[in-house]
Amino acid sequence: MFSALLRPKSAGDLARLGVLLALAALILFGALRYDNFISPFNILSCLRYNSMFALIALGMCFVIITGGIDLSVGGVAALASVVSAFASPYGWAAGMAAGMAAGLAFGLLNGFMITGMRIQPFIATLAAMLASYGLALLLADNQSVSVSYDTAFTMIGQEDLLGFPIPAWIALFAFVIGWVFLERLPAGRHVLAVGDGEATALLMGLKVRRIVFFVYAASGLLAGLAGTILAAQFGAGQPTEGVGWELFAIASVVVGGTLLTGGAGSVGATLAGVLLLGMVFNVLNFENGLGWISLSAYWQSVIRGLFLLVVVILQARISARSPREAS
Amino acid sequence: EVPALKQKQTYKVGFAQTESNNPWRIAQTDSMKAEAAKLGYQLVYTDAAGSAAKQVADVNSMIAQGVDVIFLAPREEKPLIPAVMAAKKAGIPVILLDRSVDPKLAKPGQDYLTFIGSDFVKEGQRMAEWLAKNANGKSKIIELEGTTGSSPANDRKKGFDEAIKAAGNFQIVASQSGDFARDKGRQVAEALLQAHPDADIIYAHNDEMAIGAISAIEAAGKVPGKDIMVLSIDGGKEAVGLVAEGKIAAVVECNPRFGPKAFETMARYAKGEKIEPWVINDDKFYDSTNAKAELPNAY
Amino acid sequence: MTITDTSSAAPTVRKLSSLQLASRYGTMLALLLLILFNLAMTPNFLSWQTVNVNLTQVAAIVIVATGMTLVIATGGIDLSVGSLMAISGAVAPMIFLDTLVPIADPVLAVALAFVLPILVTMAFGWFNGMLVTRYAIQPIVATLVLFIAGRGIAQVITNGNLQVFKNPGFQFIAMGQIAGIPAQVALMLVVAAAAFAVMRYTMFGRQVLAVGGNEKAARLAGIPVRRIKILVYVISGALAGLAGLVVVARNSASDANLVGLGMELDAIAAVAVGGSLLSGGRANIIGTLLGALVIQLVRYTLLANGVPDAAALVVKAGLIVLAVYVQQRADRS
Amino acid sequence: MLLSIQNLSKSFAGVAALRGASLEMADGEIMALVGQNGAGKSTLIKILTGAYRLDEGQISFAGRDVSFSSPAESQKAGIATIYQEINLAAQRSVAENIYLGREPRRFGFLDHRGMREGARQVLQDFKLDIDVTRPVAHFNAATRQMVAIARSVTQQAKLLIMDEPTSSLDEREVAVLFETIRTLKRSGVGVIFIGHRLDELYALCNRVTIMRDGQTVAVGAMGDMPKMELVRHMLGRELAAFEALGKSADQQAERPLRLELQGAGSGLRVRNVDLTVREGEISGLAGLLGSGRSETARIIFGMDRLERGTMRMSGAGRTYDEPAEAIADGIGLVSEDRKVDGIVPDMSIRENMTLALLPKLRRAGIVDRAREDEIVQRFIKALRIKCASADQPIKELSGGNQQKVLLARWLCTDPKVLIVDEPTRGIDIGAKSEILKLLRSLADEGLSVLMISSELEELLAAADRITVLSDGASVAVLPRQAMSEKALLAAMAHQVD
Ligand SMILES: Nc1ncnc2c1ncn2[C@@H]1O[C@H](COP(=O)(O)OP(=O)(O)OP(=O)(O)O)[C@@H](O)[C@H]1O
Ligand SMILES: Nc1ncnc2c1ncn2[C@@H]1O[C@H](COP(=O)(O)OP(=O)(O)OP(=O)(O)O)[C@@H](O)[C@H]1O
Ligand SMILES: [Mg+2]
Ligand SMILES: [Mg+2]
Repeated sequence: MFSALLRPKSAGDLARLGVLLALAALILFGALRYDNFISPFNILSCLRYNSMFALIALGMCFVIITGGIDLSVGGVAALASVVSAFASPYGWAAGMAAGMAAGLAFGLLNGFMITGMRIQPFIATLAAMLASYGLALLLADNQSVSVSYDTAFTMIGQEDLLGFPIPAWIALFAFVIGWVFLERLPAGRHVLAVGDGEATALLMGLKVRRIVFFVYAASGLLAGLAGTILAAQFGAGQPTEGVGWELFAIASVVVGGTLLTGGAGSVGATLAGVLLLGMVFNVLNFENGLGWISLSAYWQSVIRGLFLLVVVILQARISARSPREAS
Repeated sequence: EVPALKQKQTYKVGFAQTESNNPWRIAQTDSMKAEAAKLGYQLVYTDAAGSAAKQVADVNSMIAQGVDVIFLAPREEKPLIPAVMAAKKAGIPVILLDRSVDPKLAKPGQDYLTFIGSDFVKEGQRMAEWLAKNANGKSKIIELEGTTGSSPANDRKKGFDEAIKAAGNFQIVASQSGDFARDKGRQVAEALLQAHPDADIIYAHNDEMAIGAISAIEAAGKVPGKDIMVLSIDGGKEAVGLVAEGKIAAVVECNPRFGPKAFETMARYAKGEKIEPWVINDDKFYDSTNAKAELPNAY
Repeated sequence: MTITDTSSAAPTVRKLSSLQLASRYGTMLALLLLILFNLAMTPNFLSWQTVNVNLTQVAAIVIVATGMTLVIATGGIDLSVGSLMAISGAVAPMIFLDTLVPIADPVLAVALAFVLPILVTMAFGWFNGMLVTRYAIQPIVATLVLFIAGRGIAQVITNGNLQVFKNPGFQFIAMGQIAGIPAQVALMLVVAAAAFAVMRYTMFGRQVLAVGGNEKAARLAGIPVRRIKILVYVISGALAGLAGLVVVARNSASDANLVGLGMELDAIAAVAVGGSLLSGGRANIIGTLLGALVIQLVRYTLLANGVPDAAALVVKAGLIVLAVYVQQRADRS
Repeated sequence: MLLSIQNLSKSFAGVAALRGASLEMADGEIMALVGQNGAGKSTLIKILTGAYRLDEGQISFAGRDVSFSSPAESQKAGIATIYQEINLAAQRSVAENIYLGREPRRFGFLDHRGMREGARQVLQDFKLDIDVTRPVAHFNAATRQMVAIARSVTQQAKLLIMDEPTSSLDEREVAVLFETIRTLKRSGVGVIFIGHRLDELYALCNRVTIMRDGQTVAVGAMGDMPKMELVRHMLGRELAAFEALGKSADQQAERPLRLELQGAGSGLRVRNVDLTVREGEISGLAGLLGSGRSETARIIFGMDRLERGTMRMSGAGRTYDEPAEAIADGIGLVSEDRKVDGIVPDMSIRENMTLALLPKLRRAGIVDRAREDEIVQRFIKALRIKCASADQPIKELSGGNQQKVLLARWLCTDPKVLIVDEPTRGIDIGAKSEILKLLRSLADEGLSVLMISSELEELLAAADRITVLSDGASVAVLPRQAMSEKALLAAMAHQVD
């Protein structure tokens, strides 16, 4: 990734450069303007919280690279948080396995609807979103489900390891695997090629269905992992959480320079995109704390929208200036 | 023990609101802001947009900013525990507003200072008890629930359903979520009235859905208050006015004006007073007997 | 110029029924099955009031989904419709309640309350279109901006407060009747019929499909691609604005927080269930109408049969998948 | 016997594309597969390789009965294929495309370096020296075609299938390709070669299978099959001679100028082009691949901005910002890549054909269907477009028939200037002479045609005058008297050597 950033070759490289610059600028802005902004407490709690979104965005990144979309991640995470909360009395490993299994199950379902029944990803995963929320509410009887505090389950979300939040370690680990997969394994090339055009990939002898199936399964699994962390971090399985996570993840991926049309994308820049968007919330909270202006929640959404606008327009500008592509 | 609070001229206080998508929450926020402004305190206000997880992150950012006190309107009982604990660890007293946290996991006077608010279960109960006395032979109830999974919806349903069962003679023929919203409440009521033409009571978990239900009743060619009795919770001005008009039979108030009581409690604590674990908000009850007189006082 | 006929063999005749018909029947089938199910299972289903309830409730979805169909036909998508509904719903009462500027003539105020909010949402639609065309931002992301900020704008201008009103003139679009048909139903039919005619008979309709089918080829054939794209977003904005007016008029109240919430998903689902490909190049307005009816009837069925909300979500998901699947099978056969 | 296909049938939505076709070949044989547009050649290939499923028939390959259910399977079994529409992953690099699906690995990880080096090596064999780490989308059609060929050749297959591989190559590249194929043949690889340029087939292939209307109508050794007989089998009738095209009357120098470029330039590819097209003539534009012919057409048509120099239409200075403006001025363009910027795949033949005509077909915004149908029927007949009905989606047509629809798209607008970029690419010999004749008759009625072509024979036969481009600049104009293959080649090679 870094060599590409130093010597940008394509529009994507430039967009990735853009997101890193924006992230650096925002952090610098916060550090100069607010006391305690770069305090370890603030940074670590930011990382702890955003690790869930990072996991979801990683799965979304793969899905979007194939030219698809996964709207179900929020619902699946909610479901997984409930399932893992139920399993938490049997230990942290059981909780984690259960949450991830629930996520994987929905990932496989998505994969089946899209490759087997040939339903468009937008609709298939929209349905999966509804169904996963429904199941989460049914299982939890419309309430949050307390996790067990007798086992080490909450450790997954609340403890630190080497001074760094465990959820952030998990997310980091997932991103390293994701990066190796996409950049260093043949299968990663195949995912990219499928996104370039399914018909073409098929004629070139790739097992397109299997690849597409795989990315939705992976996205489900990661959403399950995020849901597990949700339960562990907040001590409860929450059937109503996760609303809008899919849009956050999509926005992070796009801000990271991955095109929704598929065929190109970067794992590292997606992480930067998550941090950038997550940081915006944090900055808004600090801005409110300054007391100059007390931004209502309404202004906050206007500002978030404007911020997204500025970032994507800048990206569009940057890519427009990159070497022209012939076709 | 709950962290201590020094007596100061002015404070920097945090208020972590859960959402601002309904009139009740807006009134609550306004009341908090107005009171802080009156006292000359600096208010750090956050809005979790309906996400318990974000609310925890919001509280963490308040801790990072070093506020003196945190007012927290917890979105949910359990998931906000980590926020309460983090504040305690950082030496910041927390005062809970309008909803509490799981008593098994955090205790007033120990992990947080106190809980100010009313009891959603009790609101449902009060309504059921009133109905048992004033039903006038009506008995078939349509219940319009709040947002599925939210604690006021769960509690108002629980309190009402249990009490009405105890009262006997009543039957809940349908119970569906109207999302605390007027439009959705109306649409659900339209469908349910169509499927259950014999229903003669509608119990809505908030004013908005009750008002939606009234227009559904009228659209179905029936008369609210006569053919169908409408019951609601919240007691905003519009609803109380409708009680006065006779379209709504009764409303349990759930007052959102928390500002004065919240800041007063905080001041008492700073002075060193011992604070009771539950500062109860006394809520009114409106029906045809008092609605006209109370209308000017409704929020 | 003269072109001489040099053909030797007459072209073979195709005996296949048109694809569009097949896909339309798929959705129709789903609708019929639902109706049959209801006749058997739902109490008091067979009545005019049922028809009335369902048609009035589906009106807003159909109006929005019609605009969405056009946007999707160009290969785009419009996530901002729900927020735009909130904006128009917030602006309209401000006009006739004189919160903005006092308008002396009540008739004029009502007229403006119809026109101005829609102009505002059209302007936002234009903004969406500009992002998509000028800045080449992908439609999901471009309209995500207003999805997030649009509702915020509506909340900011009303300060989040509910606006309650009673204004028979304005509320005619939701409460009135035209020849015994509820006004919003009539409005829905007019919008759908107009869109159908546009897509089928006009040059604009053809150009919309060409842009969605192959944008480069469309440009090379002299089609003003940008203008067409901007126009569909403007139309989508206008229809979302109109739907917003219907909703607030029906409720005698405008709540910027809730008007149109989640509408984008309902509208997109209606389009998909109705048989238009989300990848563009196809627009099936009748399908969209039927798709919206399917979604509405599913909702009604679940409500009337007392299915709890949580279970209803699961069932609704299953039915959407089933409907799209049936429809696509029919499409491919 | 390497491959034996018997009695293959296939229909699409009730229309038969193949009706009992067969093909047999042995190891080390180069089999030409020829037939008119829509004869079923590509369909046969797609069934053989598992891209389509067959309705009826038997296929045996390398001594075993097979029925591949996906291209992946046929590749594994040893069949490498280049499909008619170049199929490469556009955003992936050249190297990745060559190795996609069988990447070199080290310890299970991708061997990026090995891939780069390998790709460079392979392409060097094809005399192509390009940056293999750039996405293929950055290269022109010819380069992409060469990459696709390199990919298939390196698969070390037993059978290599090429569906019109030379349609966008120039002669040098064709020569390189043929050399490679002959080498493969010597090592026992069987090759199926589909093409419409008969000279190439005679130069390369040793046997030929001829298809017509979904059936195999003749098989034989290439040497035993005179050209005329081959064409007769293909068409089912005799072909009027190519030379019978005729040229316009000789006083063309006095005809009024229609289109004029002077010192035109845009970007780096077009540096300095002088070009004139007169009323009623066919003006040819020749040059090597990448010499900037298509880019010149893009400028005239308003797709790229004229940054330097001047352009005149009928004497008046013009610059177009959008194709729509050029079209309004009476210019039409049949582009070279019909898949990417020609057809609208899901639309019907009718809708595709009238796309540019819509503004003239409209009354108060409404499309005049009666007139539309009349026009469409006329052109379907005149150009002999093989289709089930005008309402068939264009994507179901064979490549050549799609090309005819696109030609009709412009002819029906009755343009003043028609630019045709590789107008006969992928068009069978029967249709080709028809199209050239058609262009000629249109020119005789006053149409100005600017014809870009890589086929010298065709240019020499049809053009009244040829402008030669080299490296983005016009280097020569050959009037009719000076036209010859030799002169043309000499001019094209100008500045290159
Ligand atoms: N996917 C499809 N759907 C419907 N019809 C098709 C499809 N593919 C091919 N056809 C039809 O099958 C017939 C044979 O087409 P094919 O592409 O095999 O011809 P071809 O011999 O390769 O022609 P060309 O030389 O023009 O490439 C044509 O009539 C075409 O319209
Ligand atoms: N050496 C090269 N490296 C990369 N791209 C090239 C090279 N040469 C040409 N191209 C591509 O070719 C195009 C310019 O050639 P253009 O198509 O205008 O020439 P042409 O003579 O019309 O060739 P063709 O016969 O392919 O139409 C550009 O878009 C450019 O991307
Ligand atoms: Mg072919
Ligand atoms: Mg060219």
